[in-house]
Amino acid sequence: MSILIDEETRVVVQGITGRDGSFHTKSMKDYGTKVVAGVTPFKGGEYVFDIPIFNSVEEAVKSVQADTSIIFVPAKFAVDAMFEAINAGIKLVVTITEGVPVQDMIKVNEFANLKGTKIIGPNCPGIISVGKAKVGIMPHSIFKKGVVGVISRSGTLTYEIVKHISDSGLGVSTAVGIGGDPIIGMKFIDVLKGFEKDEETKAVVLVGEIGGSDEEDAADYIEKHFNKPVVSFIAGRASPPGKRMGHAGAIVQAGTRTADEKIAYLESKGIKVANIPNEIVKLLKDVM
Amino acid sequence: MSILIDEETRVVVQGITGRDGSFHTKSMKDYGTKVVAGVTPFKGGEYVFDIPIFNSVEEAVKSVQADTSIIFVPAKFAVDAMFEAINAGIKLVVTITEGVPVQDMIKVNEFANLKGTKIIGPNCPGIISVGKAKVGIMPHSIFKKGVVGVISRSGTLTYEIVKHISDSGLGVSTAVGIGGDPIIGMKFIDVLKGFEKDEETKAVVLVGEIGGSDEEDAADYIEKHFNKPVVSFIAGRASPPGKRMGHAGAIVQAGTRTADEKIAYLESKGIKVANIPNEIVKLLKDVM
Amino acid sequence: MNLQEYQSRELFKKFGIPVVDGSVASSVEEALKIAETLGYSVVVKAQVLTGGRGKSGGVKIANNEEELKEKVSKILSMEIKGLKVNKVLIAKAVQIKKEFYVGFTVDRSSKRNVLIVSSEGGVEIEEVAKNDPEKILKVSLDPLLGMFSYQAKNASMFLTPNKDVISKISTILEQLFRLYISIDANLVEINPLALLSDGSVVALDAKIVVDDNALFRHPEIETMRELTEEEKLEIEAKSKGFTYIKLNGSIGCLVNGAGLAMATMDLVKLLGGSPANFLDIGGSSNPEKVASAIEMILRDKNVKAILINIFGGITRCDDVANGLLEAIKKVKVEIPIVVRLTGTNEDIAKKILENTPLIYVDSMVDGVSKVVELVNRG
Amino acid sequence: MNLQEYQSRELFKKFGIPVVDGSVASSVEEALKIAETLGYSVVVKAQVLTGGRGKSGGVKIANNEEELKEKVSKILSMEIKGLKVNKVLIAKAVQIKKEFYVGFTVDRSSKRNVLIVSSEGGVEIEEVAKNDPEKILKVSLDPLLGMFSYQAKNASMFLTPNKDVISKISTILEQLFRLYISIDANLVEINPLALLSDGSVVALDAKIVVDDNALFRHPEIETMRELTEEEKLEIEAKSKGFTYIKLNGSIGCLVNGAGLAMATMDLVKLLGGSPANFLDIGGSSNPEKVASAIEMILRDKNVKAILINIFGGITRCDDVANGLLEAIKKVKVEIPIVVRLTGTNEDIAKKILENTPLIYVDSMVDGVSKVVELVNRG
Repeated sequence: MSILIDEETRVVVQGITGRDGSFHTKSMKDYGTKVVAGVTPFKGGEYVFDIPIFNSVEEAVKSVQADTSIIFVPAKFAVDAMFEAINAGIKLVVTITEGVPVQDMIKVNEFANLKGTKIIGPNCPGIISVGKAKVGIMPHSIFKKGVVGVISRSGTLTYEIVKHISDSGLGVSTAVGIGGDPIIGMKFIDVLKGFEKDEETKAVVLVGEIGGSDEEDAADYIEKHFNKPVVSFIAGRASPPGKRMGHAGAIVQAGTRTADEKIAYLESKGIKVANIPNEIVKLLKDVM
Repeated sequence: MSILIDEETRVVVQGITGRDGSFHTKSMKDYGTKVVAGVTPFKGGEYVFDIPIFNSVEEAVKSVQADTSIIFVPAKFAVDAMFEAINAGIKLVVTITEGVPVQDMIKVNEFANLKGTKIIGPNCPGIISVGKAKVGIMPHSIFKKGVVGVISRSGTLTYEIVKHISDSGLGVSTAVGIGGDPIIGMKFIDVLKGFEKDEETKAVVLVGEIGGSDEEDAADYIEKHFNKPVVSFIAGRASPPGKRMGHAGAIVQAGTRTADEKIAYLESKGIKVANIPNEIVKLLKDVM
Repeated sequence: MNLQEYQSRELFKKFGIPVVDGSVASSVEEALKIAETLGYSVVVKAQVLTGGRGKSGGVKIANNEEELKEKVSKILSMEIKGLKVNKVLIAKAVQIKKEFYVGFTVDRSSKRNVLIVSSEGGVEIEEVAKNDPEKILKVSLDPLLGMFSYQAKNASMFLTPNKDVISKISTILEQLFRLYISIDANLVEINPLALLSDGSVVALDAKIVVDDNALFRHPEIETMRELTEEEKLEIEAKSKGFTYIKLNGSIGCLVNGAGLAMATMDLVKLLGGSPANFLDIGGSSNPEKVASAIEMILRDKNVKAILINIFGGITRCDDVANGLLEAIKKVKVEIPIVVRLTGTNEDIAKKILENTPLIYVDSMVDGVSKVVELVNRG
Repeated sequence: MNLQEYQSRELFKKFGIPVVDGSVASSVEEALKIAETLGYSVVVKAQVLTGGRGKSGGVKIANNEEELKEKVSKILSMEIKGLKVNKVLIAKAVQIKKEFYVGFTVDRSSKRNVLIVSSEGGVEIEEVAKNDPEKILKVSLDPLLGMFSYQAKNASMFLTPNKDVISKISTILEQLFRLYISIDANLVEINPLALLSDGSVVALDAKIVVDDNALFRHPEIETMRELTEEEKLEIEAKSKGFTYIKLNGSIGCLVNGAGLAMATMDLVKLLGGSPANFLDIGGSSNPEKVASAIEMILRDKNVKAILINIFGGITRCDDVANGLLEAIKKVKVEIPIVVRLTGTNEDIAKKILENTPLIYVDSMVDGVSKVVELVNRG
């Protein structure tokens, strides 16, 4: 078992012929992911890495039963790509693209909800179910198979933390990069619900940062409903308020907590928070 | 049993202080309908016929558990009134108002669908569940309790037909005026599904007219899925094509059937169609 | 409300949809001026709200001034399907490589807007639907979110394999949908949408039907109305609170409710008469409104008798009867009027009308029989 | 992107939201001209993108020319929270009867837009939320259909019992929401929205934040940008493909990924140093981009050492190392640079950097420790 994706997941890559799209398609395929289709308008009928290209997601679903999509198209077209995937009946859409307007994501999320599609991202590294499948852009060599579930708002910071977890021997079950934007698809809580049921996952690391209150919402949820140990790292303690720190969603605004306040909140709910990324391993060993 | 409404239905009247609203509120109340609330902005706290008025539907739902709404507000505001009712959790909305724009109804219908609200109308006389409740504007004295379910796109034509059914002794179980607009909430088929399960209803009269193909869709449905006898009357045989005959939806357009063609289609599916309104009684007796 | 082609063209331009250069003219002089700026050859198109203008001789090519004079004066003196031609569109003639059909309309069954495209342009879409259904693509649009760009792109790919043309049609579809929604249309149609020999894609015709119920929020569209004589009557009736549509028979009908009004006309026809009009007097029937309605029916000199069919419902019949008496005092009526009244206090109503010229009947069938008999007896 | 008050006012006007008469001035002369047409008294408001302008002395009333000259010249020479005042808004002074707060913003938790109104206007809404939460109404808006009219009406009824004022506020809310959506805002706020003694309701302040990610479809908003010195750096960085935010410390940071960049800064601070900047070099790190980034870090004269923290991921570390070497050839660097590189071919990278001035470390903690030590040692 694993969450969101596994060996059976049938992936369609939207924007497969672009620079990033083709590069990561190869990497996903090398990892063993079943990439069954690509979509690029006007290129229907062609092939990349022996993967058939279609003009539309609908055709990809009909012809090769794609059920999961990963989106690499530029920000201007990413929203339309998500709507297309949802309407075509795709069950899980992972949007790597950065720079998607917030108002568009408000609509996409509601529409996806109504149609029963799960959205990961945008502006995220995707998902890796270690040893089974990768629908994302993470360097998979650092992911050693293990028992720790990871949920994160960022990319490289997650790799940094995952490397320590892998090196420690604990290893990772599934890692989900939910994205650094203010409005994203699945949030910490949504992914936690998956880890709760996932027998492979014995503990969870929650990698958060400044901006919004998703970490606090997750902490409330964990206190009441989540039965596996959780530890955390929160980035942004040295970031000045009122400034967006790279991620569109990473900003301390009036009415939201600073990193220190977030950390205090999490700890008040019994979640240990690491001061330094590599401390995560020690905290994990303490609670497991 | 009856369909859509009964003695337990708790009605809120949107636009209760208007001329039509207050007149028909009295009539519904006289009939025994549980009219539990009215809504007119700025008049919250007042009373009409001992019925409390609220500023919003939400308050009416919270304070007196209204579950069904009837809308009398002018066309410009009727759409907002429907959205308000749907968002407040009203389960059945009956819109009497005529003149609601089509594009608005396309949105209202989808929204109602998503939220699980049923819509009747607009531009309709409403519903009467004979002897139990009236959520509409029909002259209830002509409705004698009986076994015939009536579904109709028009008002007075229905009364004409109902009078014959009442006089014949067959009587009416529930009559539903679904409205004369091109885009309406519940259609023939949706109401038929209710009559199928209603033990009080032994036969159904379908009063249709030119415009669209709802009657044909209903005939297809009846042939395959409906197990009670159905007879029909179709208005508009003398109406020239291309002209809207009063109802916004009553128009023979390129690609839709004339009244004669509709009648032929219904009869091909085994549904007898009366030539004259009072023939309905004979046809009913033939099939029952 | 239907817009004239030249009006629809203006809306197209406003929304960035390419049309051929041209302008509307009401006289030969105006037409000559327009053609001068355009250069010959030009197309002369009768501006009337009906299909089949070409077949009726309402569309002609003029290659020079002489031809233009002749053709414009001829078309401006025509009637097409009973409609007088008051205006012609003068447009630059173009070299057509391929014709498509594109349009948006309301699909009543699915309760959604639909995009319809066809690779068979320039002919009626219903014909194509009947004969070559595989040449039509119907795309159902989301009720809340409208058309997605990928839908416009996929529909365009259905029409042609040419990437450049696809991108042009795609853009036109997005603009046309924006227009469709922003004016509350029930139909917008480009037939044909033409690929020209220079590679451009332009709308060679333009059809728009706007939702009458939504005109209150589009006053700018309301002002475009060009009324025929019949439509003037319809508008006058609306302003007085009832609905009137002129037909060609001899029996004037005054009914409450659109369904019952249609059914009354049907019965008139069934029993051998012919209805002179559709008239729905609406909910309340005060004497003044009834008088206006009777007056309008009487303007039609073909009318030989009037049938009044009121299912009073909640209204009291004695009130209606009194209203009728008052009404016929205001309007001098020299033809028979048959009255059927059902509702509360029918009996009193019957008595009120007893010693009047109004002929009282008890049922709809009786009323129709009576009025047909009166007219056929002559 | 934050708009200045005077810019937001222009958008308000365009969408029919009433504002007090007034105009923006960059000099005393301009201010005098504006005040002349308005008539005294006028309010002088510093145009800087920060809250608390009033408390900082950036908002003053002038009752005559003398006072205006004095106050404008004073405010134009001010700095408020480190921001230079270049422009002042001169607006007609008004008689306020009551102040409200109204605004639309994105609620991240519910993933919806929300309407927020408060009967407590003129103070920060977060203060009201803390002290008088019952004076705030938050209305969640439908993600697909937006705000319904009844929601605007109900929110207005929350603010006041006066029917006339309710209807005015309702209209303003509908217009403000239309503005909010049509410019892809993340926040629009009127604080205070004032009921004046003449019964009118006007926006006395205007705050708008537009979604940077949506600016590609609002070029007209993009042109309104008035950059501070710091923002100019940020924009320059963006144009070169990386994200830079200046801070006040002495350790320059160059990191790939926003989360790791923040975490690096955090660690610098934790271990006793202070970061001079946030810098996310992004996905690909070609030598040119790395050189520009180092060059930008070095423009800050407070910087005493640089820490490069790259978690290469799929990128090959030897490539990055070679890039770094090339980069420091282009930019002359006289301060220590500590480099941490993780990813494929780390070992080769280590060798490449062995005999260079770059100090190679094996981990993020080592790197931060090293750079803090170097700086603190002086």
